[in-house]
Amino acid sequence: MKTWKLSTLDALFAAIAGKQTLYIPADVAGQPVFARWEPGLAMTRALNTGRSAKDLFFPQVEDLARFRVAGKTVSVSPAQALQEPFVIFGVRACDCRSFDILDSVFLAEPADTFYQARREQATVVTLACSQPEETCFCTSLGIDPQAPGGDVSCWMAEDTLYLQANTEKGEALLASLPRLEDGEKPDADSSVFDKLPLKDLDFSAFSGKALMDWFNSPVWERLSQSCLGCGSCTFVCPTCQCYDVRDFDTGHGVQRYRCWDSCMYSDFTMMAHGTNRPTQKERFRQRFMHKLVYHPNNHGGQIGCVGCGRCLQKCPISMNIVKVANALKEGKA
Amino acid sequence: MNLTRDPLIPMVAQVTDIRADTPDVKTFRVVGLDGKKPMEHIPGQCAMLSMPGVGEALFSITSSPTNEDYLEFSIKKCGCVTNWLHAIEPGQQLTLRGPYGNGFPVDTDFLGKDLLFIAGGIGLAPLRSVINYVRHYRERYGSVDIVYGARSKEDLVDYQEILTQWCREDGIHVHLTIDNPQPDWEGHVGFVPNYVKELAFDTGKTVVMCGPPIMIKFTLAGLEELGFRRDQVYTTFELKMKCALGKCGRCNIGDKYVCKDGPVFRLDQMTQLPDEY
Amino acid sequence: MQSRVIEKAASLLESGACTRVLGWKAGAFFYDVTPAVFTCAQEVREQMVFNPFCGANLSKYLIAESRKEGRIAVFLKPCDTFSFVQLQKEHRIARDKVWAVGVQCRGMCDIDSLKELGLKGVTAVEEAEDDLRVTTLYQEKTISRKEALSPRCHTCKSRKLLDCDELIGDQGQDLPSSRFAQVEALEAMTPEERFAFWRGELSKCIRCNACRNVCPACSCEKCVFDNPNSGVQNKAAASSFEENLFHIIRAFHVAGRCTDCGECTRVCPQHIPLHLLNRKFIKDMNEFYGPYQAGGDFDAKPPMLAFTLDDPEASIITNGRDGQ
Amino acid sequence: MQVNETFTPTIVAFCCNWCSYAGADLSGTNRLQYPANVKIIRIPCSCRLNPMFILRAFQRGADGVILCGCHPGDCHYTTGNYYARRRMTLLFSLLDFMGIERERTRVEWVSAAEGAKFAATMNDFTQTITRLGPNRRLEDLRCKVE
Repeated sequence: MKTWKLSTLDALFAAIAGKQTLYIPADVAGQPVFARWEPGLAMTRALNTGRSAKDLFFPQVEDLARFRVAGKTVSVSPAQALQEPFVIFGVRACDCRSFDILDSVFLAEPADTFYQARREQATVVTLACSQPEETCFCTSLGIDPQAPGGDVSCWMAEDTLYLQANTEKGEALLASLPRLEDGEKPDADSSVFDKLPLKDLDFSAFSGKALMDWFNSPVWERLSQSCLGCGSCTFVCPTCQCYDVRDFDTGHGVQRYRCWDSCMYSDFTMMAHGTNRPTQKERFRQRFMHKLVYHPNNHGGQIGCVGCGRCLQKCPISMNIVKVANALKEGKA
Repeated sequence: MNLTRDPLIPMVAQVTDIRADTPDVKTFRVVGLDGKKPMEHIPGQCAMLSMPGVGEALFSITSSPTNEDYLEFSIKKCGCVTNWLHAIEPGQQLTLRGPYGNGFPVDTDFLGKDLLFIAGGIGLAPLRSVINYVRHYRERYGSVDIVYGARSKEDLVDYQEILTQWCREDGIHVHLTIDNPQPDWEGHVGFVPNYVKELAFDTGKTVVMCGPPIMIKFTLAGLEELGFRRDQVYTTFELKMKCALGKCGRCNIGDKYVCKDGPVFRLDQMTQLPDEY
Repeated sequence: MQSRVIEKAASLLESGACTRVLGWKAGAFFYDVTPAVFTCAQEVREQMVFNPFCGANLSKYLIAESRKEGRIAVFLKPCDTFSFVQLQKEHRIARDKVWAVGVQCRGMCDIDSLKELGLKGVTAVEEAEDDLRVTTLYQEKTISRKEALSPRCHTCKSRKLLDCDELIGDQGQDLPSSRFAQVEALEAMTPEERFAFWRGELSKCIRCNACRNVCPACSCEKCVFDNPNSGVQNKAAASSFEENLFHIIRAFHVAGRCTDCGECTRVCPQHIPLHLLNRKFIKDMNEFYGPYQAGGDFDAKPPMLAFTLDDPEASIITNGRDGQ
Repeated sequence: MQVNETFTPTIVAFCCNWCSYAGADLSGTNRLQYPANVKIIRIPCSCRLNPMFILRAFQRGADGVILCGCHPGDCHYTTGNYYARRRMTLLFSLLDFMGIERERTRVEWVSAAEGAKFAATMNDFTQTITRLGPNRRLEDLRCKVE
């Protein structure tokens, strides 16, 4: 295990950024977000970013290809996948787990090469939590916020940053940094995690029962009735991966891009003859069935949620996966 | 690092021939820019056709894999992309990617079986690929019955091919029906589900069905009345898709993605899935 | 207040005066209350809450709810009643299907205001007169209710309860408000500063559409931004232009109908002060065409549906700069 | 402010069919000069101008947008231009509030008989926009030709 003085954290960032692009969680226009580090940019004091770390692997908007159309002919020039290595510092354990969930979708055959390239170029440096928010429930999904994983795990204690490489990529990053000293981190106090109000959520029930029982639960009607049908929960969610592919006519060609989409939107499944999820109830059910039942069914029981608590904080009407999971298990809303 | 072309990036292809089948269905013949067939496929698989700036949409490949020169797509005019397709002329280039989906089990489960094809309207498009494949390898399969219905005689897709080829082959029984009586129509009049019941097929047959959801629902009920089991019935679905790779997240019926796990499903699989289609 | 609201709701259901009640349902925490429709009195007594965090404006739900069978009772705070009246003016709510209970308001609290005060991990809040006793994972602290107010409540324009069938608390009155101060401060900046301010704010937008979907004035059956034939259907903020376009048009489409309830800013997950765009329109309309409060009454003609022969020309726009 | 000698702005002029569109014709038949980079879009009435059109024009490369309609009181449809006047006043005020140069947008009332006024207005507006420089604050980088 290596150490670095927290008082000179800026110098550590400068050393990393001297070799490759570095992203850290910082306040930009008052909002904590993963931002490209430049001299003077300080880490946010917020526990986590408002938007999740998925932005760096699956950006909200991304060009896929450009087309030229002339008369009856069409030509394609594909966009280039990212080829520059980068480091993302300060990822919390929940967001780090979300990469596994995104991987299981995007890296499944046939792999998404844009996503894959970013994953291969990235070195993920995680940061252990010591002061969780009340909305945190990663522990009930089997995540240890004090052992966050990634290529390098970091802990902050007193005036020291402790770094532990977990992978070859992590070793290489640490080896490239000057003045790292050896040290052992002190045992962290984990008592606050025992006080978390949502720590005892149990998601195991969802893989134990038939899909149709959950689907036909009477609670959906009531749970979805106040849903506004906005996309806040899906866009701040670190595991939501649905996207749309759209064309933009620039006037001198056509740009095909993909952008985040939300299953909460009325046009998500709209076809020429109509939609198969006509009301908010079906759309709402799709989102939570996907997280709690469909995704685990298709990916070895892996729940599509990491307990980051963003949807608890951001939903305009305070409806969220915790309320849904509890209501489903109780069978009443 | 992996620098292969992303599966979302299409190739350019060319439409060489356009045939008007019915007032709102045209069949498009598509080849690669080298003039050859752009891809190999299994009957029932689909491909993404797109015109940059207009949109991209998924279509069943109508031609049989045994056709070595081109792909065909029978397409009904109903939305953005299809409206555009219906307005183009031969020689137009467009983009193509695929093939996608599982296709029908023509080389496994169907082998040696008596096949009953049931189609309604444009639902014949995905079945035509299977029917022509079966006709090509006639000795591998048992008897073939085809029940095909449309709103009117003019709406019967591939009517000429049906009359001049399918109807004339031994061991293939074609049963056509239209919804309402018409002066120049001497065949059966009535909806497909009722016609299937009237024909009272032998319950040993394997059923391959495609058509509007309402037809599928009623025909299935009729078949069950006749004594067919759900695991004898195959159908093919289509829902809104953007990627066709199982990633964009919208074409699922329960935990199954139509693009990746379908579009062909055996109906006993559907009993454990929601009715969201 | 909570007990009076719950009793009223339960008795309306028990007497059969209403078949449903639109109110708030308790969540895991004191502050995460969800708007909900209750159908039986027992449910109301068990689950309904009315606390200082019930900030959501329930008026918009009445568009759909008042189209259903039976009468629905709804609890409206003063600023919600402005939306209620405005929606009736637009013929969006069937008034006879609604039993409106006005609830007087001292300003609503917001969890984000607590976080601004540096309170992390808030697990419980207890209301005690003008104080809130806050329990967090790390400490217990008593703060004044005023500190916890939602920013919009600091510049409350009116505590008048409009068009209610009955009241809990007094009728209330208009308040002297400094709600245009922030707009004026921006007007006083140079165009370059204003541009930088808005670029900074709007570049945070993730196009989740929460501002649009929560807005009681955004009641179109199909929004222009959802129309694939409009040419502006963009699900993501694909460029800085798209960000600007969306927010300009969103604000413009509700100009003269926006009651300034502030829901857009409350729900923004990125904390963009969206209400400032709407408020700028309100301020301009007041200055150019005479004072008008959307939803303030049933008679006044909305400025965007009216004109006078001697309306000022666009050259009137000075935005704080002295006579250009 | 940046003065660029070589910069030729693109101006989009939305002209009411019943007045300024004819006014543009008249200025042509009278051989009055106005810059060729003024692109005229005919609309049936000044109140047909959806604010979205103005923003879209900027997106697609306009450096200035001007609306020409009938003089107040002269609307072919009686009142259209009165509504347009309110809408444009508010919209332009908001654009200004967001830091988009106030001079980039303009409303001018030009009748069918005012060919000279049309030409003068366009000359003046073009000069103003040339002085302002290219539209940067409401541009869409995707639409720039590389």
